[in-house]
Amino acid sequence: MPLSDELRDLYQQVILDHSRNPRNHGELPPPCLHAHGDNPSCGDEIDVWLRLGDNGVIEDLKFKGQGCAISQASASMMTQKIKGKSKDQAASMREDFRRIVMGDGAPQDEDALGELVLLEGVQKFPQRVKCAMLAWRAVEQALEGK
Amino acid sequence: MPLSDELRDLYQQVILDHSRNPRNHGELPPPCLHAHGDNPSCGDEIDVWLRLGDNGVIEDLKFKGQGCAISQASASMMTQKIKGKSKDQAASMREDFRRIVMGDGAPQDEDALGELVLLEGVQKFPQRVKCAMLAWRAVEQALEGK
Amino acid sequence: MDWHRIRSDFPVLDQQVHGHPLVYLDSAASSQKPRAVINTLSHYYERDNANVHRALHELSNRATEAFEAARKKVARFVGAASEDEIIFTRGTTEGINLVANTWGAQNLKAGDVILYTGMEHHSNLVPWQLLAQRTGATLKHIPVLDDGTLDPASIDTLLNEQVKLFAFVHISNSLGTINPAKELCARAKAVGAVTLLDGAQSVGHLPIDVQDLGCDFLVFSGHKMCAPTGIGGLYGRMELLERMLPWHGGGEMIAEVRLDGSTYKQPPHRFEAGTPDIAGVIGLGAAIDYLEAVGMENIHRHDANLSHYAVQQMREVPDIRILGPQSGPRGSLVAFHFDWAHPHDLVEFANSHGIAMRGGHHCTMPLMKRFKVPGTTRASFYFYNTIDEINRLVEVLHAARKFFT
Amino acid sequence: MDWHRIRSDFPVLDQQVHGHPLVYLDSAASSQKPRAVINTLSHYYERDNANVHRALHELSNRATEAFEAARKKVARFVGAASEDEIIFTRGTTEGINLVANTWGAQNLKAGDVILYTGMEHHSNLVPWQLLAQRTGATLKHIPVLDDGTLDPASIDTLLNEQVKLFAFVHISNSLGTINPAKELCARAKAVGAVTLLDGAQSVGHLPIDVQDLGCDFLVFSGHKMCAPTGIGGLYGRMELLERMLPWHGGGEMIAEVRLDGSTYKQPPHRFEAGTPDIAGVIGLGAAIDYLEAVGMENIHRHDANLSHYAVQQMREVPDIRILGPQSGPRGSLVAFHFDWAHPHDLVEFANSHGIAMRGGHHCTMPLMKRFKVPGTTRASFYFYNTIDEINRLVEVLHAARKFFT
Ligand SMILES: Cc1ncc(COP(=O)(O)O)c(C=O)c1O
Ligand SMILES: Cc1ncc(COP(=O)(O)O)c(C=O)c1O
Repeated sequence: MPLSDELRDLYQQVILDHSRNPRNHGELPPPCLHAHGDNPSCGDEIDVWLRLGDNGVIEDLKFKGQGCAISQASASMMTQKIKGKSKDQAASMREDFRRIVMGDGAPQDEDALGELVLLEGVQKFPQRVKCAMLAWRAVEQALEGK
Repeated sequence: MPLSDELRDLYQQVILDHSRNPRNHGELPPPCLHAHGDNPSCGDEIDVWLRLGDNGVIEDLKFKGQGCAISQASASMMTQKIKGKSKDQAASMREDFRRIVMGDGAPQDEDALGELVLLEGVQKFPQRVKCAMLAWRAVEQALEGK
Repeated sequence: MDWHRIRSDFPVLDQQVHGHPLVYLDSAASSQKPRAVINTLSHYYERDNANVHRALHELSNRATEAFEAARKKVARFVGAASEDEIIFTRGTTEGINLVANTWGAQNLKAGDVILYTGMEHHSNLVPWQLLAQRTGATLKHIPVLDDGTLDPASIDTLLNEQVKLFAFVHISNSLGTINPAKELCARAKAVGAVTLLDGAQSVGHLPIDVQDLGCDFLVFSGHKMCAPTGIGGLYGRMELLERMLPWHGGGEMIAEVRLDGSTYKQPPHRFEAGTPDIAGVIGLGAAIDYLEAVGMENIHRHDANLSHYAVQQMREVPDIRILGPQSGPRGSLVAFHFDWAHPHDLVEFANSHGIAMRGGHHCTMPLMKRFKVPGTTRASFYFYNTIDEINRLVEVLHAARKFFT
Repeated sequence: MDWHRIRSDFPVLDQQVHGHPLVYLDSAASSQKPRAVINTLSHYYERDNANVHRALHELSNRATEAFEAARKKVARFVGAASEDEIIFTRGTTEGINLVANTWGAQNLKAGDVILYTGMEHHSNLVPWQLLAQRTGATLKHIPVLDDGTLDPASIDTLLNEQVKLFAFVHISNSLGTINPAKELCARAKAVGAVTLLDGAQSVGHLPIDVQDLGCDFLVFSGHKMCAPTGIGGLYGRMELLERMLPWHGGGEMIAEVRLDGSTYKQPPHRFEAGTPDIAGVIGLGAAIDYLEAVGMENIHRHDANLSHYAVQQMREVPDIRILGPQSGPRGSLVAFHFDWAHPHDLVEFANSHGIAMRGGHHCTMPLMKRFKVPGTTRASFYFYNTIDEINRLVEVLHAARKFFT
């Protein structure tokens, strides 16, 4: 059965692999920052735990969640990329990532996103943007209390 | 301005005359039977007062009301016709009158209705049937407690 | 403006009634619909129909997108700060009941005053009466003067710190009076009262800006502004909406449901339980597109011209008593009374000449009592009506007078 | 029956999605509409549109007549004793909320039991939860067995004299289970409980006779039975309706309004405040005409064939877990779960092959918890679906499995 290009782009092997075998899966022991995120409209849920160093650097983070391949893969890939980054760096990566999945302008530093860029297939599926952003919003909430 | 035949039939001079100068208008002093009728959907209202003789004959009746020409004329003409009639006669006149205004079969005793027959123009205006029947329903209620 | 071209957008107007061209003068009860709105409904059902939210298939995506786009249109149309302040309802009546049963039930207690006016539609009376029974709140009303305006002295004394809610009509559907909504909202705010503006006769007739008007709630009916039947809107200031408990329970308004209890979504979804009237909402969006293309300022001006002309001409009919303001601005309707004919007889007479009007109490019984009339006959206009039609109305009123007297 | 001709009555089905013919398998969420219904709406707006009741002009007479004729059709369609037992609502959700806020608020007190089941839609849970909070009534539920049926032992113990209301779904929208409504109503009656039957998935799918079923209330949604969005019905036994206080206040539901209080009309008008969804009601009537022309027995048989065939075929897909009855009668839907793909990914995959399905909790979160799934994917059928479409679905499920594992 022929598959559309859009679908292949959305579910690339790397993405499916992350969703099947999520990295940094689990909880951090307290004390740490924690936030819960959900998309009530589709039922995706995520919890992130996050330890911040004195220097404002994300020393460690883990997540647990349930939801579609996009939300879980995005979470897994994100944890790999923002570990070791500062709060500010994480914020600008979030903005760059948002631009990529929404097709809303060029990212400032595409390289920093690494394989997260593969999620740009989401552009063609506007209903899935909130899946891709779920983990990112939870991290923002944990860091900024938003 | 040309008037349609239906409209002329509905508002015949006799009918307009009864509505302008209602006969048997007013109240009877107690003791007597009384009923209030209304059409909530159009706001027509009527009160009838009615004195029944020992022989079951309607010795006297009066009414007060407000509403359209059809409801008031029907009330006025009715009071003239059922005064002196027995409960049962009044009931069969009501049924005959209903047939005439609804165009629902021939009346049993058309003559008894006299000029009430002029209200047959209502047939062409189904929304006005309840106007024509208002006073009759009130009398029924007063007599039968319905 | 080419009003004749615009009129031709309304297929229903092109018909004969009892051998006469239809003259539709009952838009205050319900407006007619332009072809654009009718076609939007057909198109939706023929191409995109599906349930909204929580689905990922193509039709559902399309339906959801059009549905939420309509919410944005409504927000812009009434000047809301955010589309999250717009709740879809069946119409004005449901909107008022929603506020009474949520904000009202939560915030009113015995002794608090609910203030309304003597010219309210039953929809803006009965829900508050039911609420007063439930909470022990007290009902008060601002009386109407002979000229159809609110009594300023009573406003001074009645609109005080005891008032928790002031609910009033923007344009009276029985008098045509345009109440000074901005001033009244400001005065209510000064005494700490929440305001609900009944916009059934103003939204779609005047440019509306809730932030400029300063009302806390605005309710309106789509069917009176070229949209389908069964759809309307409630605007609420977010600060109030977000503290309001839900009213209807069901799908779409919940965050999580357990067998023993539930948590709720944020506004507006908290107040939209169950499958909404999807086509109706999209049709409301199409109606707004249409009205904006004609131009709300143009519509307002045309409406005002018609009612001004109608009052002038109708005053020439002997024995007529026109209710409401005798000069100056009025809504696009004229209600009147004759001693020589009951409104229903007059409406029937007019109908046999192709003219559609409404006779009766217009859901404002207390106002009828106030003016000591059993009811009135009302001619109401919208931008598809013409001066010719008003001439025709006046002609028929003269003929009716001859016939009935 | 010429089902292919009937299918061609539905314009929406004749389109391509992502290069494939649309296969619409989401009718349990909302059904498609036949041309007859769409045309009825256009015709209404193009010829007859006007507000109903209390007017005497031609358009209003036509609209009122069509409106009340639709009430008669609904009454006949569900077997009500009188059309006065039919109240028009926005849909199932509003109907349940109406009963909860009128009959429920009047009749329930602390300690009374509201009984529902573990397979209810949020619409048949949340209104009772809100009511329980308000009245102090206790909520209990009949658990669901592994095969998707109600636990008979729990019915024996829970359906007792303490139960004032038993609200349950006729056909589960998540399992396909057809509950033995007649038997359950009889048992409820024996203990003095009032019954509310959620007919969202049964009305329009099965022949319904409320007098035979013996329910006190029945609620349903027009949009799931070929009617427009935004319209539905509540049947209530007159004996109960006539004792119920009004819910929404406004026009059309009152007998007399004074500035300090009001009296109310008889059912059904007492419960229909404000301008109703006139076109929606008339469209519902047209949908019933259409369904009756196809024949409710035919529809039921076709539905049953499709779901029987679907279950058979889908069982062949490895790793699939089909929820609900594994054999015997079921509603026209099949919900299933795979460990290797989240429902949303599966729905997205199917959509890219032209198939419209729904994935998620289907507004039955407690049931998802009960079956320990995050959600399911649901294919739901109506009489316009075909065996070919089910074959196509199965093909795509195989392909998805290959793709995601
Ligand atoms: C079983 C059941 N009950 C209630 C509902 C709610 O119906 P509506 O959203 O039309 O109010 C649905 C459909 O969504 C349903 O399937
Ligand atoms: C001023 C006013 N308020 C409220 C309403 C009620 O609107 P609806 O019947 O659409 O709910 C109307 C119209 O009937 C009205 O004119």
